[in-house]
Amino acid sequence: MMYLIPLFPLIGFLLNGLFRKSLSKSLIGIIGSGTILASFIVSCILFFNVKSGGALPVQPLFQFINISSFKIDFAFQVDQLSSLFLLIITGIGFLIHVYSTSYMHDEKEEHFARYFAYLNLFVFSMLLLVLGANYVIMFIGWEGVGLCSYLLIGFWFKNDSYNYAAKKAFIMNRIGDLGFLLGIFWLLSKLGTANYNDVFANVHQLSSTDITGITVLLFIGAMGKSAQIPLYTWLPDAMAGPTPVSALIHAATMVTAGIYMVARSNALYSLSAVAENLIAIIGIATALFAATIAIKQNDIKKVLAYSTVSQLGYMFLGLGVGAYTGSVFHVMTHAFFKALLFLGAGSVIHAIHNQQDMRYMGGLKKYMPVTHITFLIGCLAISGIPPFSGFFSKDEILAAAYSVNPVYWVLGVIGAGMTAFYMFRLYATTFLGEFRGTEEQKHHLHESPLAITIPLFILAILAVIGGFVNVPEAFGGNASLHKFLSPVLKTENVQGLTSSKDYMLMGVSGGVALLGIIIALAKYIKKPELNEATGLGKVVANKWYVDEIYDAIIVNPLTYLGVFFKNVIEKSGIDGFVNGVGTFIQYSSRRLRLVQNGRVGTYILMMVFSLVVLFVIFWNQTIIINFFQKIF
Amino acid sequence: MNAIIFSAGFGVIMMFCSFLISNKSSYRHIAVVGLLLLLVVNVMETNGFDIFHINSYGMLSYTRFGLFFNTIAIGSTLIYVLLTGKDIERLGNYVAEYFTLIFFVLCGVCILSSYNNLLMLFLGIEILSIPLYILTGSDKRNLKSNEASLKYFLMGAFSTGLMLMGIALMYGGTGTFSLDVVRSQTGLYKGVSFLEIIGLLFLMVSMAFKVSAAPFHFWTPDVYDGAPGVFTSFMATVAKVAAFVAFLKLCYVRMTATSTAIDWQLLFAIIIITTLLFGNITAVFQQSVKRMLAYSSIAQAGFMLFALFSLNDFGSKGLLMYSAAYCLATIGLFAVLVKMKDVTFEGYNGLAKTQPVLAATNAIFLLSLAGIPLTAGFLAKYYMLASVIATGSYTWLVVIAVLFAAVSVYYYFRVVQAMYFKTGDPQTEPITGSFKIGLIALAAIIIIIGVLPQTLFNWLYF
Amino acid sequence: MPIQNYIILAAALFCIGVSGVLIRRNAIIVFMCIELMLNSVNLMLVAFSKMHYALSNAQGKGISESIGSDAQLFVFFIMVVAAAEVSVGLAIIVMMYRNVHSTDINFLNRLKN
Amino acid sequence: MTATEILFWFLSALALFSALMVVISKNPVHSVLWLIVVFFSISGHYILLNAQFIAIVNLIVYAGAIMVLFLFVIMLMNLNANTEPQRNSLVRLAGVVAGGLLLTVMISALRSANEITNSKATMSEGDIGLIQNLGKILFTQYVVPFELSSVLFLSAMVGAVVIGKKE
Amino acid sequence: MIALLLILIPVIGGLIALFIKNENTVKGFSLFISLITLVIALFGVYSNQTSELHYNVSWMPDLGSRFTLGLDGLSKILSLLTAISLPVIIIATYKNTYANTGKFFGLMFLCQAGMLGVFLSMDALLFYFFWELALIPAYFLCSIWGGERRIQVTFKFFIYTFVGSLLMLVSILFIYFKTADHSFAMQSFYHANLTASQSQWMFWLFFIALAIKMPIFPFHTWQPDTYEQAPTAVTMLLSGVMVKMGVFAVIRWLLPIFPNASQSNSSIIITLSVIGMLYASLIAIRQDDIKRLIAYSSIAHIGLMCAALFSNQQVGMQGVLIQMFNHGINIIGLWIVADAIQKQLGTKKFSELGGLAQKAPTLAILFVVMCLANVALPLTNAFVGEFLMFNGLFRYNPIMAGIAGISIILAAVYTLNMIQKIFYGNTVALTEKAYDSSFNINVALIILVIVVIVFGVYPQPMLNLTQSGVNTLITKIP
Repeated sequence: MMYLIPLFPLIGFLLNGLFRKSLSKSLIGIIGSGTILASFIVSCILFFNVKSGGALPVQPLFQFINISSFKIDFAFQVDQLSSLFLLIITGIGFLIHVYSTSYMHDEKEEHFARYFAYLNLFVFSMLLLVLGANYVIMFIGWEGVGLCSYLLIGFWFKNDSYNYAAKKAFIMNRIGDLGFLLGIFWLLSKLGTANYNDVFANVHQLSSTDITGITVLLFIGAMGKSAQIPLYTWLPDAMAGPTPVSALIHAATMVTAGIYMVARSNALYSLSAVAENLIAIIGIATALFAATIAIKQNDIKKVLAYSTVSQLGYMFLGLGVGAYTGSVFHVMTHAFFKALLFLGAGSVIHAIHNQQDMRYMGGLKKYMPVTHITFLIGCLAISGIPPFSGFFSKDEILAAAYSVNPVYWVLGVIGAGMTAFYMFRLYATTFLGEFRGTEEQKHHLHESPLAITIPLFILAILAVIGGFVNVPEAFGGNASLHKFLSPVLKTENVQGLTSSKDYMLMGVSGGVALLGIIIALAKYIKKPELNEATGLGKVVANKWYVDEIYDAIIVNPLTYLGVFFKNVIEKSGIDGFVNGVGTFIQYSSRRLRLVQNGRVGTYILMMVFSLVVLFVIFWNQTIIINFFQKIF
Repeated sequence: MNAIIFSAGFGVIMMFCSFLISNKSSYRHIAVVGLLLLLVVNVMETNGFDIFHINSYGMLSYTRFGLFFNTIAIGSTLIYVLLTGKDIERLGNYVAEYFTLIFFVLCGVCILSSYNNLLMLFLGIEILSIPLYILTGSDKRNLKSNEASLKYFLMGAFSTGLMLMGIALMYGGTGTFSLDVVRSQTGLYKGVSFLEIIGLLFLMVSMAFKVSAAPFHFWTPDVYDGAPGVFTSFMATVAKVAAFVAFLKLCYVRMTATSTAIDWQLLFAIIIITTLLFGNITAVFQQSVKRMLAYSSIAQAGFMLFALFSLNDFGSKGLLMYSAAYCLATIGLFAVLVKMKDVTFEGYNGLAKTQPVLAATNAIFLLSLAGIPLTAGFLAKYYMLASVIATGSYTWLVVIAVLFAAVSVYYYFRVVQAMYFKTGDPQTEPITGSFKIGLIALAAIIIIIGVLPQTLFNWLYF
Repeated sequence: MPIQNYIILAAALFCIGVSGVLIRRNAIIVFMCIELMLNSVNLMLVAFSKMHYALSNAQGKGISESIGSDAQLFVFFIMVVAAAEVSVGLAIIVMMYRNVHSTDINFLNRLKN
Repeated sequence: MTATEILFWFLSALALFSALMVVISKNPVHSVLWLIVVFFSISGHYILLNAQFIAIVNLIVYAGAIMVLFLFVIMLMNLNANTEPQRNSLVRLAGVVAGGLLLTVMISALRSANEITNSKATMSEGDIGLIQNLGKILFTQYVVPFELSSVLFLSAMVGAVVIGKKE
Repeated sequence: MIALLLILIPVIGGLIALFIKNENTVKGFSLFISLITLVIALFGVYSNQTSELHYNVSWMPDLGSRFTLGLDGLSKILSLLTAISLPVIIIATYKNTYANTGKFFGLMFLCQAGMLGVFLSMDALLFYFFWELALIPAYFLCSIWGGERRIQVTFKFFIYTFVGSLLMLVSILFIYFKTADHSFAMQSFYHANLTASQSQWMFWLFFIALAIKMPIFPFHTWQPDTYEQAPTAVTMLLSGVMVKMGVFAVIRWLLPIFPNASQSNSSIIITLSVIGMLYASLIAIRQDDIKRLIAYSSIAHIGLMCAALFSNQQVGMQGVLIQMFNHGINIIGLWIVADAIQKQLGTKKFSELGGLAQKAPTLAILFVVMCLANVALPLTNAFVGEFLMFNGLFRYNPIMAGIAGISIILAAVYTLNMIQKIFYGNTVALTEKAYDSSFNINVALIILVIVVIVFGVYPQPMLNLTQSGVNTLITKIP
């Protein structure tokens, strides 16, 4: 049954891809969404199976690579962790598909079908990633989502800057993938297997260097995929794609892959303090860094994008401090509210005809009530306001961080405040105040159709209630997610906090978030930030010039190196040498033939001299041969 | 003995033909018949039928090797006459005399392949050379031909002087001209004779001159270039390989056992390298195909010298192989060359379009000379390289040789390029169908030898 | 007479001949110098023939007819060949003289490089 | 010093001197004449070595026939000292140096040939050089080369005709 | 018998084709012959009977050489590649016209026969013969039907490879004299009796020939020029199959004959290969010419194969074996598109192209799939090979593998650059009137895409095919 889950999207991909010219739009939409729905249903069944009976046995499909030194099956595995992810992926994915049928309706049929084919492929890859029973299958999905993101970001391929963004995404991902790949090689060379079960059962065979090496390399993969410092820059640029795609990338698929992988490998990570610290530091650094950038962005999607980066930083912080469940929990809640936010943003963008700059929005509250409400819920959820879902998941991470190192917690709380601030800056600029767009846009402003609003509704509900699945026991909940995941996330860092301390921490973070909201609302309802930022603000608005720095220290040197190789080394050096041999022979031919000067006297003279020389050589040949033997 | 007497006799017959028969082309036919007869009697002798039973008192000795070489030489001459006979007729009024001289050269060739006495070596070389001096100068009005003939003659006579000095010194050391007389025979001449070694050095130089090994090769390009193309073809092939065979015998008998302390290989290595260097490098820049072929013949000589260097079974077999491959290919190339009105590389431009058969066969000849597999030339080179490697030392020499072989590809393929890849309007003499058939047959022989060398060697060792 | 005297004499004559070939430009003189070389070889051969004759005598093996005389016959053949060569050589020189009215070996210099 | 020795040294000196004169003489006719002197002195050596047949043949063939032919050709072409082209001095020097080097090398190599250090060429004894003895060997053992040299002459004859005849 | 037929049919077909004048007849005939060859190759792949797969007759007893052909796992996969590639090439270039079509296809077949011979021969001298034999038709093909600078460029290619193969000949000869039974047979060669220093020297002589053919970093300069100038059908054959000859020869001959020398020199060679990978990738990034870009990308890929071979790991070898096949398929696909573009629009410069995806969507999609295979994306065939090869390299030296891995990233850079500049963006003047690829090109590409996907998803058959070969090889190597 497991194989059905990825099979449906694959069928959808093939149908939509192969018959893209002959299918009607509605049929395309039905195929696209229906296959995901089918997957979702199967996922639900499996989820309940798992919930009731524990992890399902590994189901091998066929031998993928079977050679004498190792054996890799194309095998699927559904356990607590993956079944949860399956639900998120297929569930949210389905909503996004439905949403897309309306959002992308303006496209030509051919492109419409192509879009859905890509989306299905995306989901398929992500499902492979999650379902795989070993790291290689995970890697296949891993690269697959990279590819799909490339295809979808560059969906409007006429626009070259979109293409650049797509390329950037793919390449950045590839950098991480290299690390991932090397990690797999390390595993394979030490253990001879990449199956999760075998690997986790045999961790004790690995030396600590091995574990550190493997985990760090795998984490590099996660950095790329989940957009952590220093490989995060592709994610904001990925906004070039259609908005539902952004939602898909940011919420359900792709970026959560890194979290999934680390959580999946918790048995390894928990054995390496180095790796854990690295993850925590990178995570919190990313969370803060991205948050600062988000504050000064004017593009609605960019703000959301940086918020994703920031949230992902939180998740990694959680992983780094051993709160695996917390991170997975945050993945889930984040999937709800980030999908909601993106789809909401998409609704807005859709309404004002592809205008993404929020300086030209404002006052949309009255034109788009549903969007407004759901968006607000999303903002509250992400800001960590109780009792919205974000609050519980974020606090679980922060609590764990506190127990490991209070500095993490302090930084995390600051980040939470900033999150609240920029989200409400966004909210205020977009929905409150007066509309600042053109008259024509204003004329066309309207609430989006049902295919858009229904998913928003569903997601809003989820964003509100999603947090309750794992209410900590301190709050009287039963931490059911914890219990559910405990067979998989065995090595979790058990919190040693008293409940009173827990309350205190929650209170502080909630308070800080609230503070951020208030400041933002106070600042931006009346006079939204319309001018270009200056000073430090400009630096932040330009993303700390990180892209420029990358260009300067990595991209440009490499390009120049390429030019240098191409024009200097290749032409004058290697080819020059090869041709030089030819030229030299030609030259020596021109010179040597002058010896043949046509005079008998010279010829005979040379003969006589050579005769004499041969005589001399002949009598002294022992000396000559010895001489040469000494040289060589 | 059959071949020597028949070739001399046919020379005389051709001489008489010159004033008994006035039809020019009948000379050619008589010559062909003569050569066929010569071939037959030689093969008969190879099989043990000696018609004359002349006691040569040890002056000549018949070995399978020598007789087989005779077959190659006579066969090559036959092919040569068949392909280029018509062009000889174009040359002047002395057609019968030219054939006479060619037969006399063959007589010299047969002597050289079976000599067993230094006197016969000397006579053989002279019988070989003197007709060639004349053939070189046969285009009397042409100053190039005059010049070539004078140069060839003067230098040839000079080298004869050197050779005689060598023979005299060898005689001084051993007291005999016979190659076979064992050194320890008289008791007095045990071990190495210094005089003989010096004599051998002189002899080596003069033989190196005859086979155009550097640095005694200087006559070759000028003479081959200046001589009428039809005769260049003959002297660059049959005459030259005959000198090689003679040289090989000399080395085998006299240079193998001169001393343990004295090693001829170093000298040969030096000569080989200089020969390859001069031949290949100088050929690169030539503008005339004819002159390029002259230099290439020097380069090929460099490879043939390997047989003399290594003096083993591979070497002697290889020399036969090489003679066959080299003669056939060069004769074919010259047969086409003398049909060309312009013998520079430009003159060959676009030949593949106007004369596809000529171009294709020419390409095969060139491939063979360059030593590309599945042609006779590859096996020839193969044997030569193998002979050196089999000696176990001087492997570096082989490496140098193959690098030069790659250079040789450069100038051989310039002709291919001109014929196939460039456009032009090549002017040729009228080409007959039989000429084309002859060329195709020649190319086929080269390929058959290359693919199934066993045909050649089964013949040799049946 | 010690054989060395003859060897040195012959070698000296030979080398004078070689020098002459190198020094002179007149084809006929060059050719004459070559004849000089051949003659020095003849002298050497005759001297060697007498030397070997004496040596085999001294060994007391009885006088074989051919010991020594083969060298003298060789000299005879050298003369024969030289005569033939002279006829051809002079014919070539005359032919060239007819064409260019010179016997300078450097006069014709079209074939080079 | 016996008469033979005196004769030997005299003839050697004469031969060397006239050989040098052949090379040095400006006038080709003088060269020819000096060459004849060389041949005569060499013939003298032959007589000293009791090789009468060779001595006579040398006089008849070389001094008599060949040199006359040379003289004839030179006369025919009307060559004299003035028409003799001169090489430049560098080439001459090179020629002399080459000849000298060759001589040095040869002699130094031959001097070390110990197998002949005590050998002598007998001057008057032994009759191997008589026509009778040589003839016997020539027509028995050397009959094959003798016959084959006819081919040489034939080709020389044909050659002379081909080249010399005016068309 | 199958082995003999595999060579014989292209030879005979080629000789016949040489003399057919009518263009359409030639094309049909060629397609027919190439398909027959393919069928025979498939038979060979699925057959297990030694008597069918081997062919052994006396050839040059005097030289110690026999005409020995054999199909084992190693040669099966490569003869399959050779047999597949020709029909695909013929289909893809079916509409191209050549002067003297008959000669063109005849030479193509002779070239194919030569390559098949290289893969099948189990006798060193025979191997050398075929090695050269494959070169000569290629030389003529490139020089007669190539681009503007064809004569010089092809000549350089020819001489360059010829030098290498002559050095190899010296090495082969030397080993021949060191074999116990003075024979050129493969098994005798494997047990040749060489001293350490001898095998060191002979190893390098042998290796240089293969390095030029593959080509490995400093010996590669013939390649981009030749690929650029050769007619595309020939380029496909050259890059798809002929460069595999070098890799193949390393596996078949070099490693088993010189196990110790190859191990002691592996660090040098691997370093060179890795340098070459990065070097070629960086140059590829800066190319403005489709053909040159593909050429440099090929250098990078071959460099990886060479590095994996010398890492002496079973995994790596296995990877190389299947990657030889896969790389052949992929690069032929890329050339087909490059050719289609050049034929249609008359340029191969990126700077003059753009937005072609709007005009030629089918071509774009197929090309993108081929490109993805080129960057070794999972579930394309190249992934499995590269995965195994990098794995082998990693076992040899993790740091080297890491450095070499950078080329994966660079490969993505230049490949995506290429896609973007050709197909994406807005149309330019040149591409305004472009139209989609013709039927035959689509057919050829779809065949390749199917192979790419099938072997990408289910590579196990290929692994099974080659496993035995690798196992026997591994036992040879200490």
